[in-house]
Amino acid sequence: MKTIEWGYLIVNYLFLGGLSAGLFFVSALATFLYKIEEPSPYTRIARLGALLAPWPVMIGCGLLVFDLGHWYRFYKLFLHLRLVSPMSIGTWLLVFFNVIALVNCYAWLTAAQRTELFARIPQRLAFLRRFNYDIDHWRRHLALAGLPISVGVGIYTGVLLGAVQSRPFWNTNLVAQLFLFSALSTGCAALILGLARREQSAPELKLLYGLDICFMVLEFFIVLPYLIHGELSVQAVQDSLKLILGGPFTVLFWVFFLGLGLVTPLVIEITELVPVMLSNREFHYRRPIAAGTALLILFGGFLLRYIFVFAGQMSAMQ
Amino acid sequence: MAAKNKRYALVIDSKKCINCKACVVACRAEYNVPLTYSRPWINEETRGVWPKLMAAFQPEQCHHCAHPACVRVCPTGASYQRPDGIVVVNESDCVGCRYCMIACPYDARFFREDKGVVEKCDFCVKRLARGQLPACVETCPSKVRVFGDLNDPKSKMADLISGREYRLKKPEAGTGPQIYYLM
Amino acid sequence: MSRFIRMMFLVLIAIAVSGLFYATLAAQKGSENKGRFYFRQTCKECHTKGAAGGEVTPLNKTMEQWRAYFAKGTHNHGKEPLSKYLPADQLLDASSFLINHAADSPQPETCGK
Amino acid sequence: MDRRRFLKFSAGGAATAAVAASVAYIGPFNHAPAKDAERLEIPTTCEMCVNKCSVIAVVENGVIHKLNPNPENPKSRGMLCARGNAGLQQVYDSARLKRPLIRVGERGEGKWRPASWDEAFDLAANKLLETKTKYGPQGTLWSSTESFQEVFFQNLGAAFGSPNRVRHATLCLASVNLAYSLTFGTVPSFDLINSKYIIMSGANRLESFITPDTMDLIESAEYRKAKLIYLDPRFTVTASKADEWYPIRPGTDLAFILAMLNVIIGESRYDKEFVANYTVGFDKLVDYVKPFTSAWAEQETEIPAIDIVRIAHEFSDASPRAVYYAGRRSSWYREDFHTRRAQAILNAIVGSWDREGGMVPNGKIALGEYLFLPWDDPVASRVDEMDKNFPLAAKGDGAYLKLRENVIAGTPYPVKAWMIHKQDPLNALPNQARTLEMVKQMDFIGVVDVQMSDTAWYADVIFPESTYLERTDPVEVLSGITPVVVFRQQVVKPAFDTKPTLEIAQGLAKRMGLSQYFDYTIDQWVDAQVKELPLQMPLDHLKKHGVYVPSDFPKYGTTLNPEHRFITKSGKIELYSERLEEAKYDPLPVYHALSQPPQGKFRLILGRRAYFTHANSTNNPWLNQFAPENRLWLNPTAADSLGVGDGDLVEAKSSVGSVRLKARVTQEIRPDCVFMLHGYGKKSKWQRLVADKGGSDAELLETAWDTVSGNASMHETFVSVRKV
Repeated sequence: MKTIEWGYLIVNYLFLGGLSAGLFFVSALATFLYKIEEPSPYTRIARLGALLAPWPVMIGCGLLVFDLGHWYRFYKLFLHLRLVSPMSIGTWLLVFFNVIALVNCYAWLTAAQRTELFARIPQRLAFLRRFNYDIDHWRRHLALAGLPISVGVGIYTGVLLGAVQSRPFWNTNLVAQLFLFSALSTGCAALILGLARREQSAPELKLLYGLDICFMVLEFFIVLPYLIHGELSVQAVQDSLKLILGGPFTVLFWVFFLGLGLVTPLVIEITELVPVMLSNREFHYRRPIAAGTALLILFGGFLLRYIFVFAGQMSAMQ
Repeated sequence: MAAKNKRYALVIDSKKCINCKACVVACRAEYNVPLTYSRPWINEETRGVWPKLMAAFQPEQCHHCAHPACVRVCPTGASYQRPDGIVVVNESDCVGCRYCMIACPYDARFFREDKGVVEKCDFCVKRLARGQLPACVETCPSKVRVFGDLNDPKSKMADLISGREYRLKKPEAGTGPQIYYLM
Repeated sequence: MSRFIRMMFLVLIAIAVSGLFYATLAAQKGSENKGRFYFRQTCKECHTKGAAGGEVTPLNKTMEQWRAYFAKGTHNHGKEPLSKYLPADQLLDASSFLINHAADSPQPETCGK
Repeated sequence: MDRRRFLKFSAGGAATAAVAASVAYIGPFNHAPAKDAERLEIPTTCEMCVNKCSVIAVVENGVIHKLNPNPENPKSRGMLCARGNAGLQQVYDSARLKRPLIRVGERGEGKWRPASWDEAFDLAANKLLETKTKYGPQGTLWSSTESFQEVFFQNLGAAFGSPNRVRHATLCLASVNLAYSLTFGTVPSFDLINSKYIIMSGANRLESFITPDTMDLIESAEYRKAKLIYLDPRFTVTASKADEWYPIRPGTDLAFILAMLNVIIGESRYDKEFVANYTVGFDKLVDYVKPFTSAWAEQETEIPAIDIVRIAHEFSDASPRAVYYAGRRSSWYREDFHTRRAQAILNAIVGSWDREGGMVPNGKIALGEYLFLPWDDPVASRVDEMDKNFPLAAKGDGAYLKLRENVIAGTPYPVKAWMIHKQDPLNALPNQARTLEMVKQMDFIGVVDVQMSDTAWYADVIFPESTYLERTDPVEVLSGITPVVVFRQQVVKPAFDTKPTLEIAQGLAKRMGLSQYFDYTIDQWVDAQVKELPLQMPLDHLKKHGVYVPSDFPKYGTTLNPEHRFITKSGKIELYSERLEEAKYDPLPVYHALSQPPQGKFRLILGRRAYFTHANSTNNPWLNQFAPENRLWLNPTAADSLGVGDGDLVEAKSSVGSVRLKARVTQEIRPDCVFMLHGYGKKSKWQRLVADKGGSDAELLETAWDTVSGNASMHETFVSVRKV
């Protein structure tokens, strides 16, 4: 009995998981680049990324749990570690990632924010206030520890699908890479969105544009071989690609994901950044364009998950 | 019960299948499966233009693969393979993530909303323990299904597999299916 | 007048005779249904496989042979009268059972019986 | 629905009672593995169709968990079909009858009130006695369909003094039975497992009805390489498995057989020794078949002449391991009897009689009998005037359609009360409108059944029978080349307030002063039946094994000595029948070309799928799912001409009625025929899965019967089809 088992909950989870991974990754990068003493553009990127990183993935995990047969059985996932099961690995990855992301988030709080946070703790739980430590100096270590895990989470969402032999649409390592770079670019996008609020984020955005362009170019050059390789692969894979080459997902894939979600923002960012770099003029950005671009990227990232989750389940060996 | 060096499998002689559905109902009775699902099912195919017609019926169920994808992807080990090759689901460990259903090349698994777990053919392990044949095998009027131990050279199954041509379904999925369809 | 009476008389006789005739006819047909019971109850005592009399079923004789048998009305190769075993009315029933199920009797088979 | 849950809320008491009860009842004879005491395996006999397969009921905590086949039965072997497996739904489906019901609304309105058994018995008994005083005992009609306890119902009617007892035969195999009886003096079985060449006309044995014959046929066709020639206007499962399938023009099978006779006799390919020793009338046959050339037959049947000749050759070459299968099939046409006779004659002249792979007279097992002095014969003659209309047919069965017409007409005398035992005339008889008229003119209708059939829906009082898993039945012989004795023993206590037929008969008998014919228990009856079996403890054996298998079968050639007397007029196999001649019928099979459907009309042909037994298991949830509604099969060419697409709602209309159902446009049927499954478009709302779903063929079929046997002819109806 052929059925679509994984739906919007999973789509959203894959998207949010990737988003967090991206946020953490970029923030970690920034953390290495800035110097403790002088305030620099990187600080704000690192801080914003660190503060945002934990939440999407935690919501995603919530969705994941509610997608289970009985949500309260989720704990059984933690009674086993099965290295052959992507989902089992993923579960543990997510645990570590969540912990580090949270701690890292805390580490990036300013003293003022910390005091305010602990002030909120009700009297009954006063003892918690003892934990009001300053762990700013952990930031680099946390970034170092978290970086591989965030990459892992980013890749894992793709591996989860790619590891299924019986769904030709998924069953290629390219899916993992694709999801990773899509994740990273959505992370960037989220930060661009966050920083574009302020007038004077030019240096940050310059950096983020740069990163984002790299990610999206890579993403683009994974989509391409994915299609070419698929067409050169066995019949089952070719058939499965028909889903986006004339099948129900064609428009969604070409127009909305590839067109609006990837190429358009890529082009915009290049036209915004490249001239500046060539003639080292001062970088100016237009907030609406920056925000719009970011939104397109997020939209594209979501669509990518949507298309792969549904089309993948429809594909089958003949 | 799962004795060593046993390897249970199923031979299906589709030519004899008359699509009578006895297997489907027998299984429903044995496991009280809700009407919306079925562990075994029969693929029907009719072709041709009057009066040149053909019809073929092919029973199918879990293939109890040698390298079951469902077992590999299961995050909790609820899906596991017994030493005798039978792939079973331990309901108490199943969290209902349905990853196994997506991984199964044969769509032989289904999700029971009422129980919140995934279910499938288990070759009637309870009946085997009692020395009975699986319900579908026992009840079949035209004896399409032959159940047995691949490692037993004296079994009827051995005769059929060594004596007749057979094919496996979707071997390219790499799961090593163990239902042998006689040609 | 007397002629008329004579005629009436003849008519009456005719009616009486025919009545008698029909009566005998009616008497000829007993109840198969009951006959079967008497046959099983009485005759089958000895007339079964291995028993003294040897097996007897309606199929042993044709309708004609059975009619003749009962007309003769003797048992055990003429040694004794049939009436020794069955009173007249029961004998009649038994005979109609045996005749109607004789070897050449029309008795089509039916479903599920 | 979930059996266990269902029991919890609707029969919790019964269930728990059943634990104790069934254990106590069956205890000594259970041969379940000792490990868990709550699990019993009780051998019994299936009743989902008439075939009497042996099953083992697995009972856990007084609830039937599963029905398994009983391999000890050499006929059904390890086989249980879909129906057999779905049997426990008869017990646990909430749609079953649970207590006596008395009608409160109008007939067919479906308004009922639960009643006590006493109330129901009193009501029925009074009505029957009223009818008796008004119209005499012949004013009551007793109709029933084959089942192990049918005998008690029939006896009640007989004891009541009514000559009008009608069985299902004339809706079933009457024409076959009569044709073979008049030819061989008996109805033989076909040794399919050993046959080398099998010809079937429409007897769709791989799809319509799963019995030992089905198992044998698939085995010999697929493994023993027997050749299967299949004639059917529809592409059925059997057609798909046959070596050769001919979509013969409906109603021309006799032409095909006559041409085969022509070839086989003309080329003297028949078994001369056999014909000489065992048959009469061959000389007459020789001259008679001369005109029926294969060329002529091709015109009639649309089967190429060369194929007819070849098949005749192959058939005679393969004989005596060659049979023209008589079929499990109701009759199709007014001349059906002659078609069956021709089959019998064809089989006879090639000597396929009482030899391996041929026709073999059924083995006999003598059962004992509970003896009691029976009732007086009924005074009146039958209302269907069998002697006048069907002098050669089996009197006891009656002729259902003729009977219906006479009852409606009130000739020769009125019949005003109708007792019905597990039969659904409303769906079983052609022309439902007429059957409803018959229903209307009845003063009283009582129904014994396990479910609310359409007929029950129109009854005045309903007696709910305990299902076959809840009662012990008389012992029966599953006849055949290898006959076996089968026993149906109670598996669980009745889940509801139901009774077996014997107790229902007793309840009525008591109130009608007929108790002397019913003063025994089922156990006494069974004891009397089995005491003559060559076993130490026959009853214990049957309770433990469910079957008794005599060692001395199969026997071949018991009739093959020239002294042997066949139960026919001449004592020989009657190719030419004097009896038919005396009764003013054609003594040899005469072919009358059928009228073919006029332009724009189609011949309605019927058939079965083995999920369903006639009209009465389409409401079984486990079976219904395989065909939730019936559709009208239309060949694409026909469909195009009508502008009908697959799945469109269409109206099929005959001279007697019309039904609406979805069309199934398919290559699998002749362009001049339409087909629909039986048992849908029910009137009874309690048949919730099929009530007003699809259409009932009974509403379309026109009244027609076989001239010799009185068997209903099911393929004599033309219908027009239009999109709605």
